[in-house]
Amino acid sequence: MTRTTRAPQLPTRDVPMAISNVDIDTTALREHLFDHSAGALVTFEGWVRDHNEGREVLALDYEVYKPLAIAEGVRIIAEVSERYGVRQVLAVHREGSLTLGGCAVWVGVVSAHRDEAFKACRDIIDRIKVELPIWKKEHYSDGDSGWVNCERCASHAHG
Amino acid sequence: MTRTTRAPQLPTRDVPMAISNVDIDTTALREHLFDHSAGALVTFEGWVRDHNEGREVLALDYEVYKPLAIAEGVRIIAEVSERYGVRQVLAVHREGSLTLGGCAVWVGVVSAHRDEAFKACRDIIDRIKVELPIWKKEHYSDGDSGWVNCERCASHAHG
Amino acid sequence: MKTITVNYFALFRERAGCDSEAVRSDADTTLALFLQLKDRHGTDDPRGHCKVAVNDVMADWQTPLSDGDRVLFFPPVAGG
Amino acid sequence: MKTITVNYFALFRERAGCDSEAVRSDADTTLALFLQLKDRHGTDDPRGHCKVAVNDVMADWQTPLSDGDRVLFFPPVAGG
Repeated sequence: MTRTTRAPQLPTRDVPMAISNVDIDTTALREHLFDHSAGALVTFEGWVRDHNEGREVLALDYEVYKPLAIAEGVRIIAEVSERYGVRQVLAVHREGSLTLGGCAVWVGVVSAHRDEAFKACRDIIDRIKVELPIWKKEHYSDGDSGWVNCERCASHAHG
Repeated sequence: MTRTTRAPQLPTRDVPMAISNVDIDTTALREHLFDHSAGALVTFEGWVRDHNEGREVLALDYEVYKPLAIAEGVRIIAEVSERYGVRQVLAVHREGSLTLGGCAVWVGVVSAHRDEAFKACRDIIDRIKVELPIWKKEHYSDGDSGWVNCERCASHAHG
Repeated sequence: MKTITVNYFALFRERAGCDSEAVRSDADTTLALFLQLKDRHGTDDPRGHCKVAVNDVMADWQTPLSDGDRVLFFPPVAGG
Repeated sequence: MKTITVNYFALFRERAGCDSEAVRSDADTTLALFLQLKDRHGTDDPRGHCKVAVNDVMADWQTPLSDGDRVLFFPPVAGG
């Protein structure tokens, strides 16, 4: 990279999307959302699962382009928060190596009532998965590995 | 009550609905759902909010008829789990006195993919709120108090 | 005449001044018993917003009563 | 001719063998530059599944290029 970035490891009210290279502290994140005017908290966590598309998965590597992952995450959270009128959102995505059961992504939404918290949380994780510059390499039990969703990138041999 | 009941304070895989008279330990509940074949965790929490229907709320009392609250909760969780094919659900509802910000109810759902976890979590909390024998008395800043949803029970004076 | 144990909850418990009482009644159904006890729980008609259980099983307002039953009258619930 | 800094990510980075390189190019658009560099990232057509950013702002495959731009080629993303 030609630019040095100081990406925060914890999301804040001002910058509610963070990229973390260490385990996500879900207990601390939940406490950061405490709010006496909120009646509902909905959280989503994505975990490293032992299988994907019929193959046995042992571990994952996440590569993240932090400046744009954070900027796009902040934009998504702002858009969804305004749409549903929720009180606050925080989100964290991991980078680096994770093993089975590891928490890859956490999204928490607080609002007055539950309906908007469920809808906003769902929209935010749906968009994080397809809009942020984040790539996932799966390591399989047979020793193989591969970048997820890259089957349409013709191999170099055919280029 | 004419029958003595031993209601568990923590939900289990066999009895996934619990009624607790102490603070809900959301960190421990989350860890009880760890599962290497699950890719998604969705949780809902209901918190004591500082206002309801235009009145300033200071505290709540929950009255619970435990034998049926647990039985109905277990039935709801079984029905919804089967419908969506989720891997596990745990749920806890408080009884007794809560102050502002207190966690009144927690529902956690793990599944292979996020879609069914979101849908199951939403269905379960929707049904817990209307099907379980649980009553909420709100204490207001003006010194008044009242049972929520009981406006249709004609007052004793008119009986 | 049957002997029925009646359990009151929440608002009903506060109005009745007790959480349980034994009553002698000829009521054939949960609804008939509820209406006979109007001065205790203070509600004219439970249908549509109140629930009832008999012997710890959810019932409805047509459920028949037997001697020795335990009937639970639930005012409108409000969990969560 | 323009001098463009190109950043590769994930599969593209592995194929190119580097995460960044300076290239001299007459490409007018991000798409033209991508196609010129096919031997580096190994992909025939990026449209519909790859993304591009210019100077840390999300762009598209018609975005024009200027001398000194930094272009980021993103293979299909997979967050979460």
